Amino acid sequence: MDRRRFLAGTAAIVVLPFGPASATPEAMAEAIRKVVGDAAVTEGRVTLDLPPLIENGNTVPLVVSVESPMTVADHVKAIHVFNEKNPQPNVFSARLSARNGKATVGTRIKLGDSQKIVAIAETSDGKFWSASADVIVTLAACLEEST
Amino acid sequence: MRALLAAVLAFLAPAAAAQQVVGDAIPASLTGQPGDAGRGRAIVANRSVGLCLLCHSGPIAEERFQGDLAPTLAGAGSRWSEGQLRLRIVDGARLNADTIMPPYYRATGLQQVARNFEGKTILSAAQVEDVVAYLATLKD
Amino acid sequence: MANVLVNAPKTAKRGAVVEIKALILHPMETGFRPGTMGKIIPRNIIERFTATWNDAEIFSMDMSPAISANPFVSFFAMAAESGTVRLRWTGDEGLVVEERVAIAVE
Amino acid sequence: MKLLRIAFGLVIVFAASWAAARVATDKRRSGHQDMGEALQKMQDDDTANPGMLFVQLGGQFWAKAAGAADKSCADCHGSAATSMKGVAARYPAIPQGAEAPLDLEGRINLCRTENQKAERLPPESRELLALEAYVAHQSRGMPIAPPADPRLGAFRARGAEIYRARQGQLNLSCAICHDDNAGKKLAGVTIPEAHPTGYPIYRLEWQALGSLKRRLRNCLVGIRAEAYAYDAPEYVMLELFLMDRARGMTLESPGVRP
Repeated sequence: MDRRRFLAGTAAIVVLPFGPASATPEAMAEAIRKVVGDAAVTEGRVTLDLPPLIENGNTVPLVVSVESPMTVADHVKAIHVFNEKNPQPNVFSARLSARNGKATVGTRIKLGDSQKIVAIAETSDGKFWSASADVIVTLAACLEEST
Repeated sequence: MRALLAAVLAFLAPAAAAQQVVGDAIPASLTGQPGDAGRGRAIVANRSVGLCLLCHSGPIAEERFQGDLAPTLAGAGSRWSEGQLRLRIVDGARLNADTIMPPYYRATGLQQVARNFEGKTILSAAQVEDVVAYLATLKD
Repeated sequence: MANVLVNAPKTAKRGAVVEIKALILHPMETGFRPGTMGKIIPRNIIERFTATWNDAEIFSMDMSPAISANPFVSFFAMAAESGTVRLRWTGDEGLVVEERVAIAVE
Repeated sequence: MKLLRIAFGLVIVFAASWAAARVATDKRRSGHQDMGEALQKMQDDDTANPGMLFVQLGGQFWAKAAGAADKSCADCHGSAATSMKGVAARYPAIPQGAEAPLDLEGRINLCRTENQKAERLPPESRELLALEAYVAHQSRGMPIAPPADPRLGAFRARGAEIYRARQGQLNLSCAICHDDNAGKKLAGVTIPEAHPTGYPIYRLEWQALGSLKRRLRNCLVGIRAEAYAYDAPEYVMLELFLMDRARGMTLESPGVRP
């Protein structure tokens, strides 16, 4: 919370994409368990493309790609993204099929602070694959008052 | 003439005795009391109270992204006496008219000040003393 | 005035994999943020984005408040046959926005 | 006719090489160059630049009739692609019959009250920003080219004075940060040179499009200065100075900035 206060001291409440509530690494682990159940999650096949350092946490571009032939017999069924410090651990869940041809999804996310992001892909054989990345969010300096 | 006198008096009044400048220093505490270095560290680290780390870096490891517009605060206590630090914080312009250091304990002679800060100093006398006490501990 | 920007190729070779990108004007208010006077601004987000190709669903995304304002989504689709790609955003405050683009498959 | 075309072609060639030579020695940096690759890409790709949502919206407003005159912008100006090309690159300017300069949004509002017989659009309103973005977008890629109007000189000089004047409780001037310390880090942020090359900008901090005026107000609040009223002439004078300072730099509207 202190991290993103601003020069004039009046904007702390408006700057943060989120309020003081916060997810934790445990909450993220719990959210992941809800998606994967008892299945093992193997690191690999997933690429999580995020800038390592971003000037503003409000809009962080993110692309998840999964190595897969994307055929009816062998494809990615879902891509889930989680974070450990925003108020809620879930970022998004995308459903895919062989119709996508390519298992790549892009969007932009909010990060209240520097933190770890985890992407998990579920393949059509019921297996789970993952990748994670750490993002550093630069502290803002001159921001505006609440308007 | 009377208005001018009044203005001068108003300027000197709040801490006239305490702000006695001797050479390049204000030797006496603004409050008559020594400051608290622990509280001073917290003020320096706070980006909306002390604002120091926006421009300076300093040995405050937990605060990432420190500024580089001004010299590091590390070693400030070796380079300057408490009195010298005090004058530089109170109103660095008295030593160098071109300084970018904001005047932390001067509320006059400023232009276009936001209404909610009008007539107020950036730090209180006690806060200045706390910061002086903290910076004095930063020896090389 | 609903406002979306969709980018998809007008034509594609049969079997080609094409990228579809979509932007929509929306605040994605998290429901965690105090506004003026410290009162929490009520949540107003897009909860779901779906894409169909000739009415068959080809992609969907469940969104959380962690998706940025004016959401951007990009995904790929196999151009199997000519038709209409329909993109649909639904969410809080009864939001339903639809946009269609035609892709001719040669 | 053919001769004219050749002459015109030569002028273009000379202008281009002159511009290229100038760019080679020009050390000025747009805020675009100070951004990370991810944000540069966000601005450069029209299908990813959120500012383009507002450009599109502006195009809809451009064609929509408004006011007692029941006229749209297009009714008088036709296609913005031709009639508005270069306009944003030369504003602020003094409109015909007026005495004082107006910024682009002031000019749009003048058109509303004079020609459309409509209400002024409020500052920072979606419709005003969208129209401004739409008009500014027609000049994208063009060099900033303030007009030679000698009447602007005094206003510009006043803008320069404001730019260099210390203000606020922190007693800082625009010039202290954006001239003397540009490129250095204020907290974690690289201080830009403050060239208004991309306005209106989609600022990630705002999660919305905003005007140069809004950005100038941010700076004033940052140094704890009282921001001028929204309709104050100070903003136009500052913009006149800043646009002259950025003369020749490429207009990027709608820019993306952190």
